[in-house]
Amino acid sequence: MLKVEDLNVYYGNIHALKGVSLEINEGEIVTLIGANGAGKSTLLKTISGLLKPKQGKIIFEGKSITAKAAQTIVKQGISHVPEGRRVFANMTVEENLQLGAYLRKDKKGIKQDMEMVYDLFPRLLERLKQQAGTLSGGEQQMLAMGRALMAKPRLLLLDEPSMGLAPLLVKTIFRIIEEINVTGTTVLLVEQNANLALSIADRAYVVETGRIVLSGNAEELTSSEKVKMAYLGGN
Amino acid sequence: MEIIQQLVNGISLGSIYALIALGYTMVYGIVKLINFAHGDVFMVGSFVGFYSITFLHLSFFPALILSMVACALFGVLIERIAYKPLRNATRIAALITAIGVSLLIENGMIFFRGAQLEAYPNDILPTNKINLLGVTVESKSLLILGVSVALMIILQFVVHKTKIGKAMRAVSHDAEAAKLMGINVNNTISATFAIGSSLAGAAGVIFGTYYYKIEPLMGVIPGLKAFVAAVLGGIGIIPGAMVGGLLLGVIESLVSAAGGSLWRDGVAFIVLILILIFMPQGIFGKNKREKV
Amino acid sequence: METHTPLLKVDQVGIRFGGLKAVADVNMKLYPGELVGLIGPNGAGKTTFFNLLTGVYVPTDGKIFFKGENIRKQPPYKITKKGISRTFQNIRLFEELSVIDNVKVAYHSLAKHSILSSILRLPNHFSGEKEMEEKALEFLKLFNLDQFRDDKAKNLPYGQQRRLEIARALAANPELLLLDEPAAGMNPKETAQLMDLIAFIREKFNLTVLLIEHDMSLVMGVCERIYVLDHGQLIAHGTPEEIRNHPKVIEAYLGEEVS
Amino acid sequence: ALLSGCGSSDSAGSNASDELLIGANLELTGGVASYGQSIYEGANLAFKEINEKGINGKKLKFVKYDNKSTAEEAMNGALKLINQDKVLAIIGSATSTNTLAQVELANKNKVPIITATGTSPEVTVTKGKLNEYVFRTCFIDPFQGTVAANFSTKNLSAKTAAIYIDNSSDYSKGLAASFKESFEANGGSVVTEEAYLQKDTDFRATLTRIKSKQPDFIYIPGYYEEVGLIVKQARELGIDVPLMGADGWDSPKLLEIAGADALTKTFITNHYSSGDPDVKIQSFVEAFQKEYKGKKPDAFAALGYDTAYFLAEAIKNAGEEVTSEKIQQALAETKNLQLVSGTFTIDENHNPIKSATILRYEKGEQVFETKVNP
Amino acid sequence: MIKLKQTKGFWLSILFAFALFTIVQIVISSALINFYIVNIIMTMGIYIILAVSLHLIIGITGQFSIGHAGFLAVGAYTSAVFTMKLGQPLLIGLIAGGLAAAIAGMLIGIPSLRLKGDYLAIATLGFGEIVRITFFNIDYIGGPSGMMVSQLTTWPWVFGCMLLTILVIRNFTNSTHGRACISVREDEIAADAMGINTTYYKVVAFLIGSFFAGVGGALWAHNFYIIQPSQFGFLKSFDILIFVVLGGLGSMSGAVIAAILLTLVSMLLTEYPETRMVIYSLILIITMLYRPRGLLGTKEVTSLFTNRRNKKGGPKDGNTHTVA
Ligand SMILES: Nc1ncnc2c1ncn2[C@@H]1O[C@H](COP(=O)(O)OP(=O)(O)OP(=O)(O)O)[C@@H](O)[C@H]1O
Ligand SMILES: Nc1ncnc2c1ncn2[C@@H]1O[C@H](COP(=O)(O)OP(=O)(O)OP(=O)(O)O)[C@@H](O)[C@H]1O
Ligand SMILES: CC(C)C[C@H](N)C(=O)O
Ligand SMILES: [Mg+2]
Ligand SMILES: [Mg+2]
Repeated sequence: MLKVEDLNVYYGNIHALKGVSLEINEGEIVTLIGANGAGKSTLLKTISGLLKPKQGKIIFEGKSITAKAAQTIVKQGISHVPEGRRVFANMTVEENLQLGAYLRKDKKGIKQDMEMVYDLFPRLLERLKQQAGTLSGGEQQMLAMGRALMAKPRLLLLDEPSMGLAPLLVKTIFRIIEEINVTGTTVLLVEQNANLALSIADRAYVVETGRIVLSGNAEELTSSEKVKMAYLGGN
Repeated sequence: MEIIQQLVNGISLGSIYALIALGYTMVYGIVKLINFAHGDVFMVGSFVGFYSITFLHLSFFPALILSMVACALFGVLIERIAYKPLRNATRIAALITAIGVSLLIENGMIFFRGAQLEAYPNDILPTNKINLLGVTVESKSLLILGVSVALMIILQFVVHKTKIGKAMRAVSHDAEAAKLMGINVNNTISATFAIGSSLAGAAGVIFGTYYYKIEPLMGVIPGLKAFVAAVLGGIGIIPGAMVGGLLLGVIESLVSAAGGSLWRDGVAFIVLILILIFMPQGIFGKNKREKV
Repeated sequence: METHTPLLKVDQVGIRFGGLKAVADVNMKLYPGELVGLIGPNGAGKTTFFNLLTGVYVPTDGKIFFKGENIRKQPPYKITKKGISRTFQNIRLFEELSVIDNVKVAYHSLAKHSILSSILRLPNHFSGEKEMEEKALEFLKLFNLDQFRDDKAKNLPYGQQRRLEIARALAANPELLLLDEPAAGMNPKETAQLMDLIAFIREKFNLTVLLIEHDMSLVMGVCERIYVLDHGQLIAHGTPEEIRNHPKVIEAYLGEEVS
Repeated sequence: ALLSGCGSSDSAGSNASDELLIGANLELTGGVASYGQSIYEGANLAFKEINEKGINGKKLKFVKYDNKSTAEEAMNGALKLINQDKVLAIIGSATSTNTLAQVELANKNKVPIITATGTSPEVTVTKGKLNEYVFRTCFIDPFQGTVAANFSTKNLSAKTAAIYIDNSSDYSKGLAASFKESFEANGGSVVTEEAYLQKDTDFRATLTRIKSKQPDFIYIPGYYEEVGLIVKQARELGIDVPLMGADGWDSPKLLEIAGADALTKTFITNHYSSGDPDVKIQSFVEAFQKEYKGKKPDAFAALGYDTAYFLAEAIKNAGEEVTSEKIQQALAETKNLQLVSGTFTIDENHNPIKSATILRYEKGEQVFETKVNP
Repeated sequence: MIKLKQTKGFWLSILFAFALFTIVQIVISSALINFYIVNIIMTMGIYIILAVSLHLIIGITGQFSIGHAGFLAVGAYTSAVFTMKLGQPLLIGLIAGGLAAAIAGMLIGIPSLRLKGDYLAIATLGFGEIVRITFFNIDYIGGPSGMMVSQLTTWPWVFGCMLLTILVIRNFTNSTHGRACISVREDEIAADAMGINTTYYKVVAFLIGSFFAGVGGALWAHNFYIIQPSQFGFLKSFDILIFVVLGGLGSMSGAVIAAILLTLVSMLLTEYPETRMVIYSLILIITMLYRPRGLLGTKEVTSLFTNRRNKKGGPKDGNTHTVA
């Protein structure tokens, strides 16, 4: 479904991604793990068009989306939930969701998807008229995900959805990720909480200083000594 | 009676401040840039209106529309050339560029047509005086107030109820996240400048018909006053600009009415500073404490 | 432990933002040398509570005693000088300053040379600056940050920035250190390293530590006592074991199957 | 670059060549540009005529500097003209304030400055002390103000007056003072004195205040840019008493701004009238119109023209070896020189003694009303 | 070692300064250049004083003040009153001008304790205008038409004040007090939490900055024969602001260089009055577009010559610590 080949990305003269290649198949949950500053967020941003690669190709469903503008990529069916939630704080929950469907014209479909989002996140329905900035961290994360779903993506990019969330919320969020996936959305998930990420993922890639150093199916990696040492802590 | 007359004077003056302030506040609200060139766009608008009335023999409303369109294009041009490359630079760099653009427009205008003033024809609008219990209200004053209020309502509607308005607000809060919604950030910002600048254009033409005299540096003081008005009302807030403008106009009139015309601007700035000290976000601004 | 006088005593403290009671009627006692956790759902008021302790916000009600003195209404810099120092949930370094200068800023209150002697470059300016430089460098070595001494803080990798923030907070010479989610954005391995670091500094500097964290492995692993906030109110308080099994905490925060 | 910039004009006094450098430091742009441009046009015409014959075999060369209607720039201009261009004399700025800014430079460097139109007495005599190197071609304000006061009491039978002053201008303040003195001496009373500042655009509030005092007459000694707006706004507010001003009103821009209707029942004191049948005046008007495509010379053009001749005469009398000092002497000694705006005899305060003209606006045209001798 | 290095640099710069002074003085007294040029050189010096003083407030302490012309005006008028009305010598005028401006600086420092960013900017701009309007209305000093002031400013005065300004502000900046100011600029809340009395340092920065602006104003007044309130409008504040930003916010040598360059540009352009301001504004815009962080960024000129301590262990590629 998504194919990334030999991607090189720079911030000024900082070489953040050094020849990254990966692949995601329809219906999968794929996770990227790696230390702080490894380049995970950079990769997601490049896929969603926020950053332009210096070199390399990104192919989505057979079509090249390399260096396309972010809004065209959204249209193609990729939604990105950025690190740190980034909800529009001075707008209501409802307006945030409407913005998610910014490019869509099918009023009926939008309405249906709205209902679908409310089903997934009943909390949001309760808070429809509340300013997004006043939501708790977990609620904001739900909103960010709901908003991304409003674009009706076939591929959802999630950047550290558990960051700063209480354990209870982390669980809820991960449950929802699985639900979303079951309803037919492919997911690329970036997580620091590697244990948890691997527990719901089909496959995983390990990123270190801008390179993919390891990949494989989730169970394999969970039991890999190297990964345990580096990312999963002592336990 | 005199006091009512003075209020009427103040409201007319204030409506013009408000009209300029609306554009100021709009641009600031979305891109957080103090667009010092806004007053000069107002000046350009005034000249476009003047030329379309004297050379193209247009009447008031067509001239107004023409000037609004011209200013919209001009505003977009300025944004694309001078501000867009600096979108990721520091705020102060953008501010200095805005000052540069302001100087360029003023002096470019002087370069091309000279510094001499021009006077709007006296008969563009019928000057009817309405006498109410000794208070003279010119029909023009009513028109100005009407146009300002109407434009404010339209603007408020556009920003809060339309799709492009939502896009603007989204961009203002987080441009990158807005991109992820499929919003074309560049176009949205251009639209903001187009709308803001067209308001300045409208203000320019109205100013010309009300005060007659126009010249290349005419935008400096009203631009500054309008900015003050926008800050008074809470910068970025559309009704705030309106209220701030009217308030400033009325304050100035009352100070002059009390015989303090030489202190008029001084009092305006003192009010500004006092309001900022006691309501740091302006009258309508929400007091946002920085969340730590 | 209950025998000594508490280092920090928080008495019915609360703050309101408009209609919202972000923190309400909180009582807390911290004794010298303790390592205490503060947990609770997002938006419970934990960070706000830190802001109250450090004077960033002035409590609308209640009293805060530090070493027996009521510090409510004191400005933050005075509170810091009295011995409470903190890190921030979102890292707040002096980005354009070098790593060593970040630490020197925290030493500022120890400076013996006045503005005038700096301007006139009197001998005591040089000796004062030299002393600060030496102290700061010593500190950086302790945190393994000396290799970065002249780099701008913003150019450090994220993990090192967190470290630097802790180092900077310690340079202000606190008796009570407040850490706000120090492990946020760290993977389990890094979190484990952080736990060691916290234990180490507590020993070394003879500190009392209050720690906000969502990572239960960290909180349960190092804290001796834990307070739980929800909707601005304390809902529980006890040892890690007690908290883990506290029904209210499970309901509001931990969720059913606690690992 | 700094040092090379000055090497070029090192030939001091420039009497080495057969060109005599004369500076012009004028309001060519900015708030009162109309004055400076008129003076320049007048002087330029005179220079052309003078250079046809030459002065003692030499020609005059004009170095012009635009002071943008500000005192700061006027000072800079004098500094540059004197030190860098090394001119022999300067035709100073149009307004009193801008000329005053150059007074100390003129005295210190001993380079004469002649203002064509700076009417404030302070220009030549500052704080009771004569400025040796400063001269003027026009009458002074105490005279102008008195003429206006007498006219308003006698011809307009005004008993009460309001004065509306441009507080940024020494000229306006001086005129107001002398008007008030004479008006009160004539038995009238000044009901209110109000003030504005240059660049103001909204005068309605103050005019409303003046209106409520119900004066018979309003004296507005300002410059055309603001006066145009004041007259217009006063009429719009329903103030229909006679309005009067001084030479500062004389600009075609006044009519454009205020419009012909608003200008009915307004009067000014001025230096001359292009409608005056005097032959000297008419031949000047003709020459001017020929040079400038039919444009009518206003009073400032006439004074600019006269200033150039005044200066040329002094240069001629200064002899072969012209220096700034000699020109100064010759200027001070000028007697009975017949020029367009009158006969020049320079008094001990460096002022010529001249008559004033009163003009009335009718359908936008200036109409000659009377001439008043000192 | 640091001390040694610093003192060495110190003596070097003193030597350089002395040389500069003497050369210019010789050129002036041997009449190689005329007074117009001398005046421009002095203007340049005054602008340097103004730029450096604003640099302390904006560049170092991060207080976005755009009312600097207000301090300039206070200094100019106060000193002119002392010399012209009270018959005091220039030195007294300079000191009085500086002190009066410093008091004004305290006053404006106070609202700055509550306001931030653009709001502070507009408040300071308003303050500058209030100062101007106040002078407009004081007849004792000539009201709007201003005050004649004798030309007393000479190159040694300008140079001395300039050197003093640079030394004081440099010494202040390169000390724990300067670092405290920078920490306020970088993050006020964190500075507070590190025990920095942010209020105090903001006021100190305003105080020192406005003192020197006042001294600059005093020199200004005695260099231009006439002072009028209209000279001190917000456009003058912008001019000074432009020096500071164009040079590179936070770089003192940048501010100095920008002041010199822009005065030169402005002088050279007087030959082309019609296009002067057009070119000036274009230069401004183009510089900002191509160097948005100013000519020098935050660096100082000296750092271009001296090799900073060797750059080993730069963090750019250094994620090595995380993964074994
Ligand atoms: N805007 C930027 N400018 C310069 N460098 C950047 C920028 N954003 C990221 N980097 C650098 O690029 C590298 C990769 O960063 P990235 O944010 O992709 O890491 P990450 O794996 O997402 O880490 P984290 O777990 O902290 O989110 C890091 O070295 C980082 O310092
Ligand atoms: N300055 C402020 N103005 C208004 N509301 C505030 C302010 N600061 C905090 N709040 C509100 O107070 C509540 C508590 O916030 P706080 O940041 O203390 O939560 P927290 O427990 O630290 O949460 P998290 O775990 O997500 O960091 C929230 O609802 C927040 O929106
Ligand atoms: C040009 C004139 C109107 C100037 C006026 N007489 C003055 O002295 O300022
Ligand atoms: Mg990331
Ligand atoms: Mg928190």
